[in-house]
Amino acid sequence: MFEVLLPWLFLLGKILLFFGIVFGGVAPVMIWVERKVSALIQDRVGPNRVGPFGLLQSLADGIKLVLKEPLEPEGVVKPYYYLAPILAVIPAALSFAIIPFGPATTLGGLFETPQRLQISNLNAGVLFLLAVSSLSVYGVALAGWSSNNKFSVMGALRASAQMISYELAAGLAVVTVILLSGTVDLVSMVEAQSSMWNIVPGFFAFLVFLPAIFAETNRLPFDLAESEAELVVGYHTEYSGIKFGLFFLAEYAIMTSISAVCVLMFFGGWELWPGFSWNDLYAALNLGWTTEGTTNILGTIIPSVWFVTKVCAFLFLFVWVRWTLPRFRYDQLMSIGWKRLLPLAILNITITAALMALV
Amino acid sequence: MNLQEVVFYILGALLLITGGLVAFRPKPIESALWLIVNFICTSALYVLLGAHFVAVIQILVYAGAIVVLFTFVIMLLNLNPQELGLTAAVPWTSIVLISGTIGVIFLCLHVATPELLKDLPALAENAGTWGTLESFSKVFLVKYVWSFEIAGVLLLMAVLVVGLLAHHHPKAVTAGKSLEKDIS
Amino acid sequence: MLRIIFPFFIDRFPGRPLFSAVQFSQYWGVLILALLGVLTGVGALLASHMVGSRRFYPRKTAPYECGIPSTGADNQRFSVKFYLVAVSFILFDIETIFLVPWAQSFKGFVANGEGAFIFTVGFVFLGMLTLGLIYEWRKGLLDWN
Amino acid sequence: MSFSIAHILFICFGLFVLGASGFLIRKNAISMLICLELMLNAVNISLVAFGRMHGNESGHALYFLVITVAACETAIALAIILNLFRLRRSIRLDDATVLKG
Repeated sequence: MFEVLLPWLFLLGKILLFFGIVFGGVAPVMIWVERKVSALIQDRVGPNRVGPFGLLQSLADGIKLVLKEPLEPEGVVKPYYYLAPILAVIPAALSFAIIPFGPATTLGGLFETPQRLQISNLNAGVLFLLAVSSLSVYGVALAGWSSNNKFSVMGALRASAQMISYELAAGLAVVTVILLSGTVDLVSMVEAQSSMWNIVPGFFAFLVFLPAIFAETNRLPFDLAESEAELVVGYHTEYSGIKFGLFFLAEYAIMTSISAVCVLMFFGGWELWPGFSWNDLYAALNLGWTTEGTTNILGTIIPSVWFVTKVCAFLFLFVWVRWTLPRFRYDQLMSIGWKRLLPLAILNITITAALMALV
Repeated sequence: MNLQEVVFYILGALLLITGGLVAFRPKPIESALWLIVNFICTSALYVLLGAHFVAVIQILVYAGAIVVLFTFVIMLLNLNPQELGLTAAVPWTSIVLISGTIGVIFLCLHVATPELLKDLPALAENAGTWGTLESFSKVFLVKYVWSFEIAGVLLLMAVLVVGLLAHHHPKAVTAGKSLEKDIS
Repeated sequence: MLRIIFPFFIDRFPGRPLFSAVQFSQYWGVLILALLGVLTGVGALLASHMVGSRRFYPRKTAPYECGIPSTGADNQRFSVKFYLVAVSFILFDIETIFLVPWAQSFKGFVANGEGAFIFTVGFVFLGMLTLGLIYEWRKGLLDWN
Repeated sequence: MSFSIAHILFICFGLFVLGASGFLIRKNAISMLICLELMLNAVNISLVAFGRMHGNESGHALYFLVITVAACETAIALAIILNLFRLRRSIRLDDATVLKG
């Protein structure tokens, strides 16, 4: 009986861990970090009233958003107006399905064979994330279209045009990584990086990928869709209360999953250091642990924490860039996407393939 | 009746229902949104068939790209109901077509060899690579390498034609008054 | 009974690694995540509708334009540029997808000593992609002025 | 696996007929194109199912060609529709009976 239920419990545990941490932990903490860091950069104090260091500020904000009146502006196209925030959350939730957050583990000998710390091991691997993120265009487009506000429509058109343009560059960068590691599976990609992280041979792919993910998450310097000065706030102008909160939540969740994928593709995932794996370290320290965690489950947990640390560093980069760089103009944004990143990505694939075929 | 069968029948019903909604909802935007649901159901059917790679491509290309283009055009034109051209009051054509075809299908099933009604072969345990990216790319780039290149030619032609069509009326690049000008 | 409800898991258990090969059971995670996403969205909207106060009046529900009364018609039509971006996206997106099987099998072909063949195949395809991009560039379809 | 190729073909027929009848009764060009996508999708399902029946990858290769054709066709057709709209201020195909640019 227990043997039958074990895989299910494992699956549900992974899902709850991921969903709880990201939707209940990362998003609120990130909002707090964002405000604190912005205060630091602009030499202000930032939130400091609710809880120690204002840590409970996001909780207070969340309660406030739920308690706000569910305003329904006149002239909105009703079903689509309510559908849009839900359509924004679903891709954000789905994007965690393929992200592994640690090495394969037996959970302290609970399983006979090592199990992946990944919700779904799909054959299409990282392509699933591309597919899901391409679906997030609909939330944005429908929000603007159904809002009965010309600035919203403008913002939605801009946002979706920007998202699809940069998705292309991101896709080509991913193709380069697939070329380098010969697989689309994220766990195998991490294993392929044990001797050298992909950031070295795939440096230009990373150069393409980084602006692309900033643009895809609609963050500054690419937040043309919400530029307050010209478009009020863009596609979610008419959304208030928790409806706006859902868009916000989705943005942070997608940011987290994309940062995780970036770490997995370019920075060796949970690998300790290029050429020096966790198992080497455990052997050097004579602990008798392995990353499979058969003898001691800490052997699995420590690499996972290391992976989470890398992701957090990435998230900090997101915040740092947001409060440092100015916004692009829209024509600049489009020409960066189509005239700089896309040719660079194509050239990069050709040169990488040529080098791989020759050497 | 096992779980696979149950899922199959549910998916089949969903596919046909959403297909009907796509075909007969009056507004194009509704058709487009139901088309997304239809494609997601199709993708689930591919998963059930074991075509794991194609299932994701279905979402990536159809739901994530082609229907986006439809939504864009619908949003761009922002048609009012008079311009939509709704369906006729009683769609006699489609009633005749649908009932006729269903009759023909049942006739075919009646005279079909039992070969057709045999269960699909199970994906063998060791050779269970059908439908995965790895086995597909091996065949695709050796046996079907010309179709790979021809697809490239096709896409290039499409780019050229779209470029020509877009510049057919240089003066009327914007349909209606452009808001972009008012803002920037 | 359990065999009927959970057939995907039971026929793989035990002995074989549960989550190593591509299996149907993997899609349960996707399904559950999608349901959780729907639940979050619908639940949040419902909660707000039950808890929140409602005092609407016409001024409050009017479309927001920086506080001034809204001007101009709502159903504007927009620049065709957006359409051109979407079209270019579709065409190049499909080229990207065609490149995935190529990139995935590249290492295998090189190991077989067929590196020149697989590179040429990809190079011709990428060349056509680049030709399309150059054409759009020269035609000015990528300019936003 | 306990469904046959006939089961899947039935769904394909159904989808194709729905698409075809939608295509025939619709008056506006965008809806007609959407129905066309439905028909192409029905064909795609049958291609993949036949590939499964024979256990080879030819179905997938054809599927890839079909999605290429579908994307190109959509792109070009929508460009034509936009041009039609600029000329006639309508996307009803009844208004486009004169073959003259």
